[in-house]
Amino acid sequence: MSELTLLEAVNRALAFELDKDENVILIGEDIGVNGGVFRATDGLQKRFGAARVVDTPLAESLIAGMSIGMAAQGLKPVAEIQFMGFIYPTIDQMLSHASRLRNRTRGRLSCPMVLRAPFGGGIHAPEHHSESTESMLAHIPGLRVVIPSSPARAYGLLLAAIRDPDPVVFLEPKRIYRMLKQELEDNGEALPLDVCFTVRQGSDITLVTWGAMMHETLEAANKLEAEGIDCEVIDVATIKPLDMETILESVQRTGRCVIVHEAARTAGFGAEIAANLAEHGLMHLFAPVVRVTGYDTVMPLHQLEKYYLPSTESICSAVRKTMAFA
Amino acid sequence: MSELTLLEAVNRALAFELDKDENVILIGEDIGVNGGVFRATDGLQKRFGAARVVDTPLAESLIAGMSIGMAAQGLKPVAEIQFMGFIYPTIDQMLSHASRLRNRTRGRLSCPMVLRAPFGGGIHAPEHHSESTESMLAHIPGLRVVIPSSPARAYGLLLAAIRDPDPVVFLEPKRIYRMLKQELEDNGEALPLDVCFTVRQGSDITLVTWGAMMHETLEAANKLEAEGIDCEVIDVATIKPLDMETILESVQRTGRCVIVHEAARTAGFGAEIAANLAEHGLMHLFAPVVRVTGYDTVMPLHQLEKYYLPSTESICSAVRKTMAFA
Amino acid sequence: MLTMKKVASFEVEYFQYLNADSQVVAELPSFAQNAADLIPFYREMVLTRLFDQKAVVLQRTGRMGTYASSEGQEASMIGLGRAMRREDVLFPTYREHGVYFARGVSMTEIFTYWGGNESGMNFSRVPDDFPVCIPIATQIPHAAGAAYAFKYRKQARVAVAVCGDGATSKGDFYEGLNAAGVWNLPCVFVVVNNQWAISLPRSKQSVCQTMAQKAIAAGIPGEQCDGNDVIAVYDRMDQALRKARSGGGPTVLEAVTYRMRDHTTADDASRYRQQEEVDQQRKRDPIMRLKKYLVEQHAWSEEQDEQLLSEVGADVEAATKEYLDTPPRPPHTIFDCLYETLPKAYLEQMSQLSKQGEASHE
Amino acid sequence: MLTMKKVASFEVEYFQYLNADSQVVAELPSFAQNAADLIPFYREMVLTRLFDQKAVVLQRTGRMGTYASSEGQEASMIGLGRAMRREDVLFPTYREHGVYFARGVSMTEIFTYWGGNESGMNFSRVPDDFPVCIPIATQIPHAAGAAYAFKYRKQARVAVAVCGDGATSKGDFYEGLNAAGVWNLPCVFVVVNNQWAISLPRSKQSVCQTMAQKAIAAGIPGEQCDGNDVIAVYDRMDQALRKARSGGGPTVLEAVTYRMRDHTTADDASRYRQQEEVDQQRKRDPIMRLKKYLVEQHAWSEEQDEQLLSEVGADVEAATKEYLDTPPRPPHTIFDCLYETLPKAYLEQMSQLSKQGEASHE
Ligand SMILES: Cc1ncc(C[n+]2csc(CCOP(=O)(O)OP(=O)(O)O)c2C)c(N)n1
Ligand SMILES: Cc1ncc(C[n+]2csc(CCOP(=O)(O)OP(=O)(O)O)c2C)c(N)n1
Ligand SMILES: [Mg+2]
Ligand SMILES: [Mg+2]
Repeated sequence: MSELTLLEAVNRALAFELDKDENVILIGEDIGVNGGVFRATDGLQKRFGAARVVDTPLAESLIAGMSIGMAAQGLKPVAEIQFMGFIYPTIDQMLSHASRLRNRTRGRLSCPMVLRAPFGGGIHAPEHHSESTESMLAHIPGLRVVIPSSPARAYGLLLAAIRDPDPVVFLEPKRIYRMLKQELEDNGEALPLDVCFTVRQGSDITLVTWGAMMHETLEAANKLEAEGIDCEVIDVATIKPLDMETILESVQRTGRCVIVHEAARTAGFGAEIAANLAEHGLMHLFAPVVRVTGYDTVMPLHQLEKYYLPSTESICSAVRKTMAFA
Repeated sequence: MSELTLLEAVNRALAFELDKDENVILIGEDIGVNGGVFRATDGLQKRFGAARVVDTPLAESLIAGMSIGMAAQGLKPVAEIQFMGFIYPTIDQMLSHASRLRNRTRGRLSCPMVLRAPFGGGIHAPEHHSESTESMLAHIPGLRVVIPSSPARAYGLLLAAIRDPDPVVFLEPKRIYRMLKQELEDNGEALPLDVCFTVRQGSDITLVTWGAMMHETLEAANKLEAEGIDCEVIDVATIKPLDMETILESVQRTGRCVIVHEAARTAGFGAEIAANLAEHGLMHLFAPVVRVTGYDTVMPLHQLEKYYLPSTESICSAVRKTMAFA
Repeated sequence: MLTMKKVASFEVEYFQYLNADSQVVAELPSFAQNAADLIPFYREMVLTRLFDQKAVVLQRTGRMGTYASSEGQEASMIGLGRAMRREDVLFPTYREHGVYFARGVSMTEIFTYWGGNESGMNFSRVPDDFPVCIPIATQIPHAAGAAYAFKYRKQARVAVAVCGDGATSKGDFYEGLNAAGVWNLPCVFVVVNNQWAISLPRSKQSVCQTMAQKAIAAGIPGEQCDGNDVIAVYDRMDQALRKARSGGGPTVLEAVTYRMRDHTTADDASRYRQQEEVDQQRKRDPIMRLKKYLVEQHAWSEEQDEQLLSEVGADVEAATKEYLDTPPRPPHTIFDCLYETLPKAYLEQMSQLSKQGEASHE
Repeated sequence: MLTMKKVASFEVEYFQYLNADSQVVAELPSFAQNAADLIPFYREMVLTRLFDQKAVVLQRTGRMGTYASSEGQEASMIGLGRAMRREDVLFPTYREHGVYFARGVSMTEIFTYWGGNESGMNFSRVPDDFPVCIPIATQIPHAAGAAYAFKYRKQARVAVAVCGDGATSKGDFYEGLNAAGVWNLPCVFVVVNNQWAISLPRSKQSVCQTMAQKAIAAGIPGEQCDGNDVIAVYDRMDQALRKARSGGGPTVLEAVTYRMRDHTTADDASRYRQQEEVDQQRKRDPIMRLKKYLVEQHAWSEEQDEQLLSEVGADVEAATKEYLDTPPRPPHTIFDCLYETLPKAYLEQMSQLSKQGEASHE
């Protein structure tokens, strides 16, 4: 057991699977000698060789497209997109091919690939380095979209993603890459995909979130506890497909729900959860379902970045408002 | 006044604006001599010349990217993407540049372009020719996403889109390109963007939809009238930015809402509307907000296409269920 | 003093053996020296043409969906398909029916696909070949990826990507070539230059003199051949495949041919091209060219030809019947190959669809 | 009988006037015949370097965000920036600070941008130049679009796109070149080949011998020059711009230079490249090269040089102060340039943010 950051957990999961399965191949920009711009692949090329940890030319669409060809041949490519802001050139390949190859050939070919990308704001990075557009990917049938919120979750979910027989987009909340450490055994144990994790039990209100915002959400829950508000906190983890059962079960108990994400509000993934509550949970709701989200603006450059992101305070005030509703 | 199809209305609007404003330039694949694969640009190259109605090499990303350069120079490019299934290579340019140029330069440069694409299923086309992924675009801050549901709306909204000083994605429901005709004066009068249109007044339930599904939705409303259910029908028209006011006002009166779209359910744009109702309309709702949508599968090839698309019958049964809810 | 020095130079070569008049214009490669050995090529070219004609009829009579005819391109298709080994992998477009046939895909499978049923892409005889690819040029990087897998596993296999002249304008094409160069991958990229991309003529697609020279940007060799001369296509493919298989890296092969028909059955080419041009191109027909040569070499006769036409015609009819007799899949099967195991989240949708499907089947 | 014929051939040329030892190796173009005329070039190159050093310091001391140093690339930047006319339009990357300066953009503006405030891109002196472009190669089609506008309006203007060696691997690069060829657009595409794309060396980006030959795929001319020789860069840019301006169409110009520092302040180049390589490249330094030449030609002296350094240093300090004194924009301004007129739908969000902003300003 050792204390690992989320970044180290990613690195361990990659190493574990590279070691276990020679079909696993990492591809991406600067992932080799350089170990990735965040060092997620640090040391892996040295350990597993340049044929298995592969620096590509600068072309994201190519990275996704090649991964599909590799995966159809039974390799398990784990591709890194340097930042989610550069994932858009891959959307054509992910939507038109990765997510459809199995269906298009009626199961003859499949596409067991993982597309990893760091995402989210808060690290004072240049433009395009702070994106959160997970809901665009979550709309694509045939894909999985998985987002860890802690080192342990990163380790277990990434292993599961690599072992999954279908394409997975794995989005890593870079703001918490090095923020917290967690005791973690590097034992190759995967966590289940397609299910939410209840991170904190509570009876007054259900807070639903994923990725880096888990941090502020838990902080808010702790703060609110002092005020006598008992929050349940759910980590969605796999946003596509969505485990609505766990969320519904919780909201049926609490009667209140606040959804938190840093992506822009309109057509963000919070909408899907709220819509499900409006359809399947309506009669249990004591109060409106509130979304605490980024604004519907371009993510500003770093001087104003902090105003864009939801804060512990904005979550608290949404919860208080929801609790006060009668 | 003449009876025009939606396709003819698009053609007239393009011609009107080409004639009025020499900054307007059409670009796209096969839009010149061929007049577009659906004939939306029929006769326009002949009338306005090959410098203004421009056939491009086969590259959608280029089409979007060039449009941005043209627009920043004060031209008003109206680009055609042959089918929405081929719009994905443009997402990088639309998201990273078109939608951001004004903000990135603090208003110094702007991007008055229109990206037109036929979308939706139901014409027995090959794979990738039946897409409805409007919600992915609606998530992008700084874009407008406009969808006409009739010839008159196509004419007026397209004129408005071309005249708008910001980038607009204009999605044309190809299933109704030639299905219905409407009396229409070619007078250059635009319709307002950013507002919903109430197409049918009713007091029992609010049906919200856009594009081709308007047809089935109105058919359902008529059918249900005979059963004594009085439906209000709202055409969202501009899905981004969303005029939630009109929808909320209606649902406050009716207390019930069914949202219809043919796109896949998860993270479809219906979710955004339902989420708003869960947040701002909750206390007026007598019944769950139901979404009638395409399934969360790849749009099947044409033998099974009809099972994928919502039908008048599936809308009716959702409405009946919602009405029966107590 | 010179102001500049030359730092690189390149050439593009063109290959042709049998010209439009069926005359041998270059020393024949060994596989073609005995004319009778070309009869299997001829047979597959004829089959592809008859299939094509039938497919257009099926579409016109409402028994199949939109279809992309390959008439005129038979030499390119059969030359390249026959040169490949079974263990090589094909990454085609939507127009390469003949290549599929040469690979062992059945006519019924191809009918089924264009008839609107994905089951047609569940090939029984070439388990690794890629399905029809509609989004232009997106199959090119797939080929590079598969080739990477072959190289990684030290398999003597080649990934063959086929695309049109229009496809060469798309970034994916170039990105794939460049990657194949970087890793010296066992790939052959065939550009079937049929002079048109729907309504856009070759001249407006790019001002490059040849499509083959696009290879130069990626630092890999590119060459051009007469795509209506099946000997040239087979020979150049064979060379490129051998080279790739033995570690020599990728090649771009441009096959210059012509799209004789509308782009698809949904298109009307008379809107944008002259009949004279089409008539002119008819004289370069690959099937007539080969037949004339075979006959002149006394390797073939009119009687044999009639026999062949009726045999192949019967095969096409049998496939048609098999296709038309295939019932549509049950609606809920749109869920069953979405993921390996359908996530719980979608079970309800699937059962809803099952009910709906049964209801409308009643 | 020949089995093939040559159907196209190409050459790539390399231009250099002043070699690494400051020796004249080719007949100087007229603008460079009087050495004193090169002093303004020298001044801007020095300014760019001092700006760069200051920017790195500001970042290291927490007063600016991540920054991409351009050290070593001054000849490429200033040569190309000075060759452009004011009415031409620039489509740069994130590393072309010197080109901006040569165009009239202020140091304060560039500091402000990298300081995390979009206002820095609201250039006061070049209203049409494009802002910094982060997503690699995506600016290339913008240049083609602008060039289309120039041509359409019969303006004698040129769109100049600049990109790196890494950018040449991306489809956008190739698509833009191809389009410029198709419409014979007034474009110059400058590839600043600084040998590295973050950690990827030029040799692994593509196996093409030169980046210039990527032009061949698009059917347009491409050439290479010594990117550390400001005379060569200016001369070749000038030729390409003249040609474009007079209807002669697009050109690709590869400027061979070297990235002396880390990719950005967030990078550590010692992880992936040898110090010896960097030391070796130091000898090709463009500023030292020009200075030595000017001194040898008696057009410049050490005294003048010191004078210049202190003048320019003062300018950099003044710009630094102006930047540091610029207050951040009020938070709600993230809404005010989203659309020309903020849609009603977002008014509430904006007022919410205004309140939040005020609250945290208190
Ligand atoms: C990305 C994309 N854009 C547009 C289309 C529509 N489309 C189908 S075929 C075609 C022309 C292709 O021309 P070419 O590559 O020469 O192949 P050919 O059809 O001539 O065999 C176009 C534009 C498409 N399928 N994919
Ligand atoms: C589309 C995209 N992918 C990845 C990145 C991350 N990135 C920033 S610069 C860079 C390398 C660029 O190399 P090159 O084009 O040679 O320019 P240089 O930085 O050397 O000036 C990369 C990979 C990006 N900005 N955009
Ligand atoms: Mg073609
Ligand atoms: Mg570089």
